[in-house]
Amino acid sequence: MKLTVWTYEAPPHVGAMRVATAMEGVHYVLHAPQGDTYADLLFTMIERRDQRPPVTYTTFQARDLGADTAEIFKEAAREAYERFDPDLMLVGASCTAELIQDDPGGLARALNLPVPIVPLELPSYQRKENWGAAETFLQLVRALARPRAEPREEGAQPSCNILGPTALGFRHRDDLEEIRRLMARIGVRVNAVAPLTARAHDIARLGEADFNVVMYPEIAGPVARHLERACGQPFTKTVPIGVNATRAFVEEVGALAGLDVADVLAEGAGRLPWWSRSVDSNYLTGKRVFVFGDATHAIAAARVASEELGFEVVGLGTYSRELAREVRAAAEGLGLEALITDDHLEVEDAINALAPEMVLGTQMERHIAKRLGIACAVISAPVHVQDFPARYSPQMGFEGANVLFDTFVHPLVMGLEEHLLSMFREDFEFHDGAVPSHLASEHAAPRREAPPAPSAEPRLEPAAPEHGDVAVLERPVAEAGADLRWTPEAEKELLKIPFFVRGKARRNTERFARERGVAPITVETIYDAKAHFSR
Amino acid sequence: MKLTVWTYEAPPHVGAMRVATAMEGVHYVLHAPQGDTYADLLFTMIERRDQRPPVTYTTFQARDLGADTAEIFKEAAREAYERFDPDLMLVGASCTAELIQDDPGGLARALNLPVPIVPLELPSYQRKENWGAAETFLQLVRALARPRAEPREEGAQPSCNILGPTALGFRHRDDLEEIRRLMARIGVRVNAVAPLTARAHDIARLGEADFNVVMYPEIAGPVARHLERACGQPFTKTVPIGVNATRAFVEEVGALAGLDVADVLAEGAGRLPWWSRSVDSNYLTGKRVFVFGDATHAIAAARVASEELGFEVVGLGTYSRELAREVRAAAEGLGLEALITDDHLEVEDAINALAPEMVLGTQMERHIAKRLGIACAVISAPVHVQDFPARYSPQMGFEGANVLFDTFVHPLVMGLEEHLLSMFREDFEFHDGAVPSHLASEHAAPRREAPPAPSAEPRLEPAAPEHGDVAVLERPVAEAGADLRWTPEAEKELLKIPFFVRGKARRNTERFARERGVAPITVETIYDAKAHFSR
Amino acid sequence: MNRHVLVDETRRPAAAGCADLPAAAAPGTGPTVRTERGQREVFCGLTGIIWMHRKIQDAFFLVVGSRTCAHLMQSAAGVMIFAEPRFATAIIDDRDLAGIADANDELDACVERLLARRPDIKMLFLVGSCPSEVIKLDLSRAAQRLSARFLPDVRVLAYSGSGIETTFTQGEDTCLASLVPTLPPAEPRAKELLVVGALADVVEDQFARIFAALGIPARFLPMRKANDLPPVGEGTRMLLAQPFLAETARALESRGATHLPAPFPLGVEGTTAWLKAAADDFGVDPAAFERVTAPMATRAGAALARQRERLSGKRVFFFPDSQLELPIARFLHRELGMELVEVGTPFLHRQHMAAELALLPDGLAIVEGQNVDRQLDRCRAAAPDITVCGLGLANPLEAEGLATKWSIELLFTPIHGYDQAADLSGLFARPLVRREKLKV
Amino acid sequence: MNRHVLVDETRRPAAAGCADLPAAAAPGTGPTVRTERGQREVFCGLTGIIWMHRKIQDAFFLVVGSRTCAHLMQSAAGVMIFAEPRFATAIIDDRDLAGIADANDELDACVERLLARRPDIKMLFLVGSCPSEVIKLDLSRAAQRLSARFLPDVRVLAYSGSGIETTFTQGEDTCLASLVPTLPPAEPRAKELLVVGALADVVEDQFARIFAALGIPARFLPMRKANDLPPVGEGTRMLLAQPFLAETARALESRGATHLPAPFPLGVEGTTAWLKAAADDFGVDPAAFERVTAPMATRAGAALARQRERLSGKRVFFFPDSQLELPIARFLHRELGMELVEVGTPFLHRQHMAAELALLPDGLAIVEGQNVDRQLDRCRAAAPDITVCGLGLANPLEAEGLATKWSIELLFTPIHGYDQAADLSGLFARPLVRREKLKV
Repeated sequence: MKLTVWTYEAPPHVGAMRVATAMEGVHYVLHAPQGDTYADLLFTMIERRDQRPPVTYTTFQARDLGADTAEIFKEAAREAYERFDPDLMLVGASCTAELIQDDPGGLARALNLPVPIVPLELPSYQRKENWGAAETFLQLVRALARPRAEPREEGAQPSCNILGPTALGFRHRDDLEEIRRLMARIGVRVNAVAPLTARAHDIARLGEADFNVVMYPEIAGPVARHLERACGQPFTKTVPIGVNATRAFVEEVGALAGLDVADVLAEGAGRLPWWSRSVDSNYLTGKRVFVFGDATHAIAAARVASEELGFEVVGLGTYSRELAREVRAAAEGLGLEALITDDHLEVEDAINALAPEMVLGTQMERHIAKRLGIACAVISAPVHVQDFPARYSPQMGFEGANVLFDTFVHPLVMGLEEHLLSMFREDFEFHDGAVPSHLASEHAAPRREAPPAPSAEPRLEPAAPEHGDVAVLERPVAEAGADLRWTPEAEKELLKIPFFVRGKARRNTERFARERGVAPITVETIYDAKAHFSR
Repeated sequence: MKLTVWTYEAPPHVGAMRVATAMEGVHYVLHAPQGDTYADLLFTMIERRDQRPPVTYTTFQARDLGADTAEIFKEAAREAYERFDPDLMLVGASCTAELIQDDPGGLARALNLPVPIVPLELPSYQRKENWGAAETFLQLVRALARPRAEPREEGAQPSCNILGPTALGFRHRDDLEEIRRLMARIGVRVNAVAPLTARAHDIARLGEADFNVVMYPEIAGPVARHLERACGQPFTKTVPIGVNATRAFVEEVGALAGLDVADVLAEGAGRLPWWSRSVDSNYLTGKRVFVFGDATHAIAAARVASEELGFEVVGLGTYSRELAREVRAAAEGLGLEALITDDHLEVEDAINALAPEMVLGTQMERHIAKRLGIACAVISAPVHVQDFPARYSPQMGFEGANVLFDTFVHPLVMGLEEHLLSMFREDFEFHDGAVPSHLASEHAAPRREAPPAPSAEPRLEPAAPEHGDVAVLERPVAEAGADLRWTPEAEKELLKIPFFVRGKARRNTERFARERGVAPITVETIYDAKAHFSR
Repeated sequence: MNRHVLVDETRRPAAAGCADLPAAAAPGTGPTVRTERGQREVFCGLTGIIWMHRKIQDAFFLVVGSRTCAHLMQSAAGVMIFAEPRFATAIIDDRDLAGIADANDELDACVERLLARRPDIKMLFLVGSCPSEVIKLDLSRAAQRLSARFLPDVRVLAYSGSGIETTFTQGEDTCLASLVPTLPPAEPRAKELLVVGALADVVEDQFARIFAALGIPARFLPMRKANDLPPVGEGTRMLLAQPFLAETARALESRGATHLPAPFPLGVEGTTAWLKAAADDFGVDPAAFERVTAPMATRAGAALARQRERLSGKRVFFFPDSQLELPIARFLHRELGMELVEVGTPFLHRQHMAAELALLPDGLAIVEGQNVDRQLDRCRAAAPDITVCGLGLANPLEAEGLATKWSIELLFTPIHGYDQAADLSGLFARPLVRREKLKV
Repeated sequence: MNRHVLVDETRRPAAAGCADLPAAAAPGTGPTVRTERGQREVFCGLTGIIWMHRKIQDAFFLVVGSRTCAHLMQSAAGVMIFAEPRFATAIIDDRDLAGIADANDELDACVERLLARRPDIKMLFLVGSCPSEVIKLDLSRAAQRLSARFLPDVRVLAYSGSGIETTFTQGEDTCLASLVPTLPPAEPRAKELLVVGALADVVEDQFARIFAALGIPARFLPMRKANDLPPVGEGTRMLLAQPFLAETARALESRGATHLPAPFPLGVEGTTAWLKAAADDFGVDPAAFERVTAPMATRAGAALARQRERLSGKRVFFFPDSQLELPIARFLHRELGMELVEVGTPFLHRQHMAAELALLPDGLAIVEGQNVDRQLDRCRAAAPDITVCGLGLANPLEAEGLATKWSIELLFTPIHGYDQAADLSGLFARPLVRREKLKV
């Protein structure tokens, strides 16, 4: 049993729904108690789909448990077939139904319906959403896809399948468009896209392509490996998020397709390179960022942050245990140890301890960052309804890189603004709660920050007593350097440091003091530490 | 003499620079004192251009005033010609040089340079930036453009010029791309684009197109009218910002080009319509918005806000005096009187008085909104460096409408969130300073709001004394209902209303009390007013 | 009172076509109630935590369930706006199921970790779920065990919010019912009104002012603070503010409380009748009652009159959801002149609903339970002006051209009492206004 | 002291090619100073308001000028981050020029409106601009007139920030000079140190601590509050914190103050020499001086040592801008081992710069004034590792492949004193680090 405030992933049957809902002509009959229908709103509200997901739930109740739940399932499956007339049916159980062991697969087969039935075994108490999506996709492909009957024609245009986009995927709609544009530009024909927009017969003819493009390894990795074995199709290993990854992806596709991509690469790489090299981006250099998300987006964001925006990645982690190895390798490349966890509280502890200047994470990290007063940009599911925007917002390709630049920079205080805040720390307009000037929202929260330990009482600190229009409360956090005492003068000096680097300054000072056994921390300790950590 | 905190527009010679910088092969010699070179950074920093603007400044100093400033101008013009080898030269004076009356046009002509010289008379003490750009563009066109020599070939593809985009324009780069795509889709050939990317010889052949597309009437209006007279070219009157305006624009272009656009219109209108009709947008209905900007963007934003997002536009204004008539007409259509002013302080007063829930304005209104704790989105120049994004961000066309939807909705508290805030007003997490949950920036300011008058002393109001982690100060604003007293109970009741509608509630209550001579305002007055204004 | 006709129905094959539509009833016979079975597109009782965890500010709700439960909670209602929610899930994993770990020890460890992190918690609810019910985890015993350990700092209670036992708002019912045994005994002769059911803070304050003006001593359940428990006893008069509190009412009655039958305080008429039920029982002088309530009723009526112009004659269709359907339908019909096409309700408590049923029109089609696909067929066929439904159905129906009102807003908006009557009608007017306004 | 060679030069035709490059000088001859004329790509003195209006927190700066002035102010340095700036422009319009309106009456009206809106203002500077100078508007008289009217609440002063008279940082000089007559007279025998020049708050605090530790009574000009004017008199010892304060120094000297010649407190060496100048004058025991400053100097030196590895041998080119070029060049060369290609300065105050010139290498090419196009030619030809320039030039040079450091950052960053020496070198290291880091 595990205490969970927020969960990064839904249960695995929601992964199956993401595949079923992405496709056309597929219906999913889910053995599930009343209430599990909530999952429909993920698609109709959060993703704003204009149709119900193609899912029938048995919605059994307590009184049915004594009776025949298996019969309820069969009736639901039969009615669903009659009403929705699908090309293919998926059948399975949610967590509660898994416990009552009714065998949906067997029951459905016993109905002798004239369409393929793909039974799904998704262990709810072990696995999660992305695994459920990958497994569903894999079972569909195993059931339907076959190697191409005739060898590739001499001189035919090279072709690929695009694998991975699903319903409810973070920016899948626009990533797919960006990949389609890239393929058209390179000159590769798209044989099929799956799961998004695919019908059963599209899955059946996946084997006809020359190779596969894997957009999201979490979802399409197992299918791509299966197709490599079963149909001899190689697949792309690069996820084209960021300028460099996109360039590498173009080269990889060129190699797989046997096409010259020099002209595609020569056309340029979007605006990120110049926006990042422009002198107003100088202040981004070395900003300490913490990255967390699914494996694909976390690895990509860390690379873009480090290589393409010049940030310093101080933490990298994922909740995608299935791809832990890849994230560990990426972290190692940055001199870090990856944080592999699906425990939101552990992520919070890590962010607290590292005191980064920015967090690139999921909706959950947005909460943590908000509470800690740290800038944050969302780079991965799970996300808010607002992260399904109307406008074209890919993460992949060169336009995706443009989007990433803006997304990463937007929450930060701008360069000259940083300077003015540093220079005139005492100005009453520059109190700790001041919002970056380019951000004006309906309302805004005062930033709270852990003060130097251990003044046990919350202090009401008027940022500008002589003008008195703002009061910021700093409250103690037990974890932070509870063993270290600061003199009042040192505390005061720390407050002269602008908030966006104060966390780092405090952290460095305490680390310096701890390593040298300095106590209490004085003004001079702050400057000793500053000189020590100066690079 | 006029007290000015911020100015909406630069002086007119900066408008001329926007035209010169947009073009290629043009050089501008500007008679101006030392310091006026600051204008270069508008282009190299704010717009991130990778080249210096093609401008030579004389940068005379006090000691030169006694000597021969005219000679300095001639030397500068001669050197500029030799160094930059332009196809055409613009010459003129900035505000200070205008006072010393050296006649740059005459001086430049006297140099007998082998390229066209276009002298600019831009009265700095009467006119402003957009007028300067329009006048410069007009003088260029007058000097160079001629009607086409031969009549249009029978059966030739219809063609147009795209007029208006300049350097430093708000989203001009991407609007142009969107217009190009629309023209390609409709089947109209683009004869020339100007000023952006044009050379002198492109201006010379403007007369060869069948009609003109006016992107920004502030800049291209005079040129389009001149070309209509001089070259017999009709021009578009619709600015395609928003779904409906884009559809109307497509129809207008179809009519001008003699092409059937039914299939273009049938293809759809982007995502705005569904995003706006999706039930999670229901809460947008009737939100009170104040719109201010240049005429083109203010008119468009008001129409989109009202027709396409379902907001209630409570104020509409512009600083573009040249197009005051158009803005007045648009305001009248919404039952409003337009605010025509270039005085930032007047705009601030209007926003204060109307207490809107959102402001759609310029960077200046962002400041006002920030100070008042009102949501704000930027829809018009003048803008911040951050409003020159890397990603594709048009305002025009169907993708522009998608962008507008996201832009207008982003600063608002979301629908269900609104409800939770209303229901659990006393919850300590829902203090007045709470930021919309989807926004996490590097820091955030406590919202300040004018309390019911006239408690003269600033009050420190702990939003949740029992948790005590936030304190919000409300300070009195002299203007707001200074004649009305609220009972302490009524003040307390008002605070139970969530902040995002509290301004409206206070305004309605005070208006109700004033009209009926109710004093003091009690709890029942609040509910009487609520019932009275209920719709 | 029992004018309504009961029609029971067991599961039937699909394709019943328009035979599904209830037949028109003869005048004077009251509404027709029909039971339907099939897929129920409703929330489970866990959803009640969304408002309950904010209402009792120092309580915490720990769901003992699966990842599905945790995901439902965070996805259902935009609750991810809370940076520090006061609910969490103890997620059962395969170790618990395989018996490798003792589920009770595991639960105790979760509670320990939680209480260590959140020392501000004064009351902890262990909330049962479908999986915990199916594996027969005894949360009541666990609550007793943990209470013994953590009292007096934290009281631990247990209730079920499982989908197999509770529908949506019933989670509030089971939660409040679990509170009843902990209420202190009232003075035997102390006659006091107990208003039962979670209300928006601002509404609760309004009612408190009205009862004070009427001279009626009143308390509210749930209370805002865990330790501010209202007493209960023979003198307690129970006025239900919400229609879904069957178990809570039963538990309070077993503690000696007397139920005051009344319509629910939705709309002007309902609010007056509801207040009147209390006033009459407490012997308030009718003139005094009139003096206190008439100005408010008049004011609210005036506000409604303008809305009536917009809504009168419009046809409304209710999918079953919150058990608020009947009182709201009554309000829409009687005070705004709307036409009721079909009123679904997940469950019909005939005793608590008696006063409402008496006010509903003859022949009204009330459907208890649900077969969502067939109900959708009926809804499409009827093409109502506005359809009240859950979040899963709203956008698809909008895309088909039907205006909808999501039922969850009825729980998240202050709608009770006089001064909210216009707000309640506004919820129904807004989607129609929006459709008129939008030119895209 | 006067080791440097002066080369004067009048305007010459372009296309001078490499003849522009100063010839290498013989050893021991000191830097070569050459004057250049042509387009000056520099800010005017109004720009100083950007930092001055934040330094004196209850002062307000009212530029009397054109829309160009107003636009410069809001565009130049990201000042639009201020929701409530403490500067504004009284924009002259054609009515003022045509004599339809009396400019003095108009100005008085602007000031009235301003002071009514901002009752917190204690000190108001009327700031002259190019147009106000050309039309010969007498702001000093206006200031006297308005002071007479608004004192004791508001003191009104006037100075010029016009481009025809002042370059960039000279606006601070003229501003401070206008303050000097208002300073109270010091006790005749009171010997006190006056540190002149706006410093970042944190740096000012550091210096205040050091002077306190040395036992030197010290005050700072500008003061943070308008009414906290430091006294001046015969006992005043003036230590310049900034190199661009010619007029202010002259004005203070006319009030009796004595200038303490010293290098400027940039870098460890400069800071020590600067402090030493004061310590020696105040008779501080050398051992005591050592005790106070040595630990800080050592600490700062250690921080610099690491930066030296990165910067040593790198070639730097200065466009003229802030008059900080010489002291910073001296620091980069002597403490970080950087090579100086060309050091431009808008103006060279030979007396105040004497100590700096003495520390600069023989044959260094110092260029006073500017012809920006020719300087760009030289810069491109020299291809330095880093170029210090204004905002108008930085991105174009970056696009050509040259790393740049925008000079305005040198004004907006705490760079003075020991503990900021590494920050100062960091400003030069960062663009190089960035180029190494970026893989796009």
